[in-house]
Amino acid sequence: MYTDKVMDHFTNPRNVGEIADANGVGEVGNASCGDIMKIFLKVENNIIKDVKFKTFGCGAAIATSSMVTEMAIGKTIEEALELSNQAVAEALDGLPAQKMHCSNLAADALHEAIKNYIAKNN
Amino acid sequence: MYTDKVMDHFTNPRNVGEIADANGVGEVGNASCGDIMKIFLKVENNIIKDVKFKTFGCGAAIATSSMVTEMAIGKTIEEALELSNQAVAEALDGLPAQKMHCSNLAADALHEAIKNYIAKNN
Amino acid sequence: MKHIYLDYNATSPVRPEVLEVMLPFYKEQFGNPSSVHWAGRQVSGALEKAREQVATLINASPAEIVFVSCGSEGDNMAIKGTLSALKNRGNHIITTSVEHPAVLETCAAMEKDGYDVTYLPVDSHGELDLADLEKAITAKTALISVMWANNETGTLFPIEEIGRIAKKYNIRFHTDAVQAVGKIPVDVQKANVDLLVISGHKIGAPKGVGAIYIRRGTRMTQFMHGGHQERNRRAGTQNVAGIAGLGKACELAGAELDSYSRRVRTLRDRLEDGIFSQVPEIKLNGTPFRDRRLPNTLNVSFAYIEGESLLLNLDMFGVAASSGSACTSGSLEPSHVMGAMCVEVTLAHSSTRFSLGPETTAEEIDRVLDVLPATVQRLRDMSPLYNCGRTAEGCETCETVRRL
Amino acid sequence: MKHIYLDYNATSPVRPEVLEVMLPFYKEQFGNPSSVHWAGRQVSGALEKAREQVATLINASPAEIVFVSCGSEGDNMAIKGTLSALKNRGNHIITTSVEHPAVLETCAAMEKDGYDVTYLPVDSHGELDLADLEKAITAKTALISVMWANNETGTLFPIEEIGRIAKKYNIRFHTDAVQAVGKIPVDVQKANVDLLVISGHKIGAPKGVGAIYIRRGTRMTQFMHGGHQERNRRAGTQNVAGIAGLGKACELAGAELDSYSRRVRTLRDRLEDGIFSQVPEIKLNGTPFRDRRLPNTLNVSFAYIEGESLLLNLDMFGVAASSGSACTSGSLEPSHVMGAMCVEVTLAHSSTRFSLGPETTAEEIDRVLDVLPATVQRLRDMSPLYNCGRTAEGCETCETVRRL
Ligand SMILES: Cc1ncc(COP(=O)(O)O)c(C=O)c1O
Ligand SMILES: Cc1ncc(COP(=O)(O)O)c(C=O)c1O
Repeated sequence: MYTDKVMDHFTNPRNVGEIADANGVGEVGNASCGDIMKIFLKVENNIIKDVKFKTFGCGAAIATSSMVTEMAIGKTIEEALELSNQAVAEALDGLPAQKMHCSNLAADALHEAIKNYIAKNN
Repeated sequence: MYTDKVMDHFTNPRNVGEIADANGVGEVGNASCGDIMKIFLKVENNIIKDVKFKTFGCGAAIATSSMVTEMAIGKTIEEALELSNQAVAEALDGLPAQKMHCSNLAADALHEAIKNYIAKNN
Repeated sequence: MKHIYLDYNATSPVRPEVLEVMLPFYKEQFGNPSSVHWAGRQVSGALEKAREQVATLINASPAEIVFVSCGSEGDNMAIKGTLSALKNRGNHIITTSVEHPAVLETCAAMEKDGYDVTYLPVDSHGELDLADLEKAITAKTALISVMWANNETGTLFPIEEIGRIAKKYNIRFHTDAVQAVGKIPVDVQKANVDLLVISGHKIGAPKGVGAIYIRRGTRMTQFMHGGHQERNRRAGTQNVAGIAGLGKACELAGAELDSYSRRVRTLRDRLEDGIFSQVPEIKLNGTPFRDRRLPNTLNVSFAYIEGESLLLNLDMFGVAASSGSACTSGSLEPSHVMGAMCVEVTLAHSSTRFSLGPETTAEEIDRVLDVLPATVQRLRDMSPLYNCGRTAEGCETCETVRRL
Repeated sequence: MKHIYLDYNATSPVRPEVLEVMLPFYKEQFGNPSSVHWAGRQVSGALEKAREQVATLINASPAEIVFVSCGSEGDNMAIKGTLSALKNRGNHIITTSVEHPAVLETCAAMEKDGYDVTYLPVDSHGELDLADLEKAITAKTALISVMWANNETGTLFPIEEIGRIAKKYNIRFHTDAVQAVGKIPVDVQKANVDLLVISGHKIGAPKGVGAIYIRRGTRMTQFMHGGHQERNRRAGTQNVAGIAGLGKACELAGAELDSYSRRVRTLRDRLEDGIFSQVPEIKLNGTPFRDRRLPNTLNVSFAYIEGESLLLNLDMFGVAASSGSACTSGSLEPSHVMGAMCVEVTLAHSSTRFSLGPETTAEEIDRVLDVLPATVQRLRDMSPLYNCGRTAEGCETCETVRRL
């Protein structure tokens, strides 16, 4: 069902956890769908220095969360805002069709976190 | 499907043929059902001295024809008229349910032949 | 005694290559394909492989193949699923009078539910007049259902032409291809069919598995309701081993189609020619044009004798064939296919089908030709219909029987 | 890695004794049971033997058993066949809200056709209130359909009492006994059921075969139209090998029922007690009264984590279980069974079913108890719902989640 890359990120998720002094936090999804993703950011000089996530959800939800943190780190917030759910899925060599809809929200969570950072810092 | 006795009578039917100087002949069945049985009798002093049959029909039709000739031979015509299709089936250790209806007419053919004998000789 | 199996249209043995493919799914790979864990993952690939193998044989895409439990289920699903989905389109079905009961009885059930069914006649060869088909079409025709090859006679229907007509009038077209697939080339694109049914056990796969081709975009009401299997098109845990076997059987059939059909046709012709040269007073049932018949099928009526008794006599020599006699059909009437071809009723009762398969040999055919003439004669000598001009009673009593 | 299969309610491996019984029907004994010749005769006895074996297990007569292709087909046939035959009796069905989709989706299809369906509620243990059932009965009620045992929770329904109620009101009673047969005693006479459905692959027979018990004299419209197989009750060439396997599996289940249920119950209790003593913040789904639950089934929700991710983590240790999470159900909603029991939605997503089988060992259970607590903790540490009182954002964002 899942690609090797998905299984790799699912079994060894990168950047799990919280950032105590995060300056941006975003959350998407809801419990009734069975997927909640929360992203914590540490932005310095417009650059994402650190990202962490916490996710309640299926294998795809956890793998996309992990992947989006890897993709975001080191990017400017403008670059990070360009990252799409589709790009995350592609970086994982694809997701099963039925997962594209509701478990592929990690980029949305990242964008929420960035918006939260912008709102707090303006 | 068929009992050993049916198969025995079907594969080695007794008394097949015609009697050139038969004094009673009976036929039952019709082609559209796929069963026609014809019985030839030689009656002497009210006793069935010889019986022969010709049958167009399935395994059950041939076996019951053969069996009825064996059962009839040596009987008085009154005794032979008591022979029922059911008794023939039982003598064969039974017939498949779907054969009881249309292939189990040999006793009827015998009765027709006896009636024909009676009609001719009265 | 050596067994000679000439009843491949009834069913076929599972091919050893097919059984080999099936066995792991009864052992280590026993998972439910819907499961997410190792046991499910071990088998879900097998379904997709089989889907591809079936699709390839009939020139379809894998996503257009749905696995079912038998040919009959496929026919029920095609007809009921179409009529229910196209309720607003119309309530008229066109089929033929020589379909398999899986189609005919389903149509009869639809009639009880208020549908109109046209049962197209066939000629004495069992062939269809396409003009009849076109005349039967009305604005309310929702479905045309015509078999690809008749199971009793092997007569082929002009599926490509029917497909063209169906397309012209924009009517959905279903074909019961249970007897055609694996025996002759079947191409759903060329034939423009929307629905096509396959049964595993006719082509070396096991009993209890079949497939239906559903052209992409074809709207169907579900026949088997329940879980999400087969992309919501057929509920029920899939028969994984059977499906894998069906896939393999289709792969083999595709690879061997040319050699199979040449070989089996040669043997069938040898049998046909042999019987016709050695046994008098017989009648061929189905089309005499051998190119318009399945290469493996021969149906003959032996006048004056009844089919079941002939079968049982042949059986004593180990020869397995089948008959259109009432006695073997489970009803009181002889075969409806013989009836539709206007075969006289005693001849219908005596109709005998020999259907050959990939394992049939020339020795087997010659053995049949050895035993058949005497067997027929033995039964004729027992028959009140034979030579009845010379019986004591004369022929008056046989009035229901017309002669050849 | 050693595989630990705890998903017997999803499917079971074919038992070696069953496979042994099946194999000849893929090889020499390949005939069609409807054929009159040697090939047919070789197999028709096998069908009757299997019919007897199945009948014996549930205290029925062989003539009351009809073979079908799966449990779903049995449920479709029972419901559609009854409603169509009893059209004049009424248009109302009573069922429960926790049935398998094979029943629920069939009922939903009937609703589209104008039937009224009452879906009885269950309490938080998944149990039925018989007063609700009696209240739901109307003069138009044609069918009561209640499963014997729930597949997700193992909760048993009071089938004998329901049978008495059905009898009192003279209403036909169908039970989906797919999860009950072979696991607990099932007696169609005691329970007064008219229709009962069995699926082979849940009890060590292969996928693709099932049976329906039809009480003598029960009028049914055919579901699968076509040939005369199964005494005109189910068309389609019979899956001889599968049927023979189902018969053998029923025979084995009958012989081993006592020892099986004692053994599996001990192991299930060991798992249940172990999990509850080692993992905090969990919830049992289904009835806590273990005598009112299948002896092999345990369903637990692990708060804060989603079911599929738990399954996949267990899978890494070779442990196969299943979940009521949306992600494994093929839909966007978590299990309707959890919903009907008013299980809070995140807990429904985290519901996890362990279902044991005859091959399950104490070592396997202990291994699961070894790996489960840490696996749950690992996922909880990853979950934004866990300990969220201490997260940066606080709990306001989790308002859809109610705690245990
Ligand atoms: C209670 C219940 N009913 C019906 C079914 C359907 O059985 P099958 O998959 O054989 O169609 C199942 C199994 O999935 C079940 O657990
Ligand atoms: C033409 C045709 N259609 C349908 C069927 C039904 O197939 P099955 O027995 O697999 O249901 C058969 C075989 O009996 C057949 O010959």
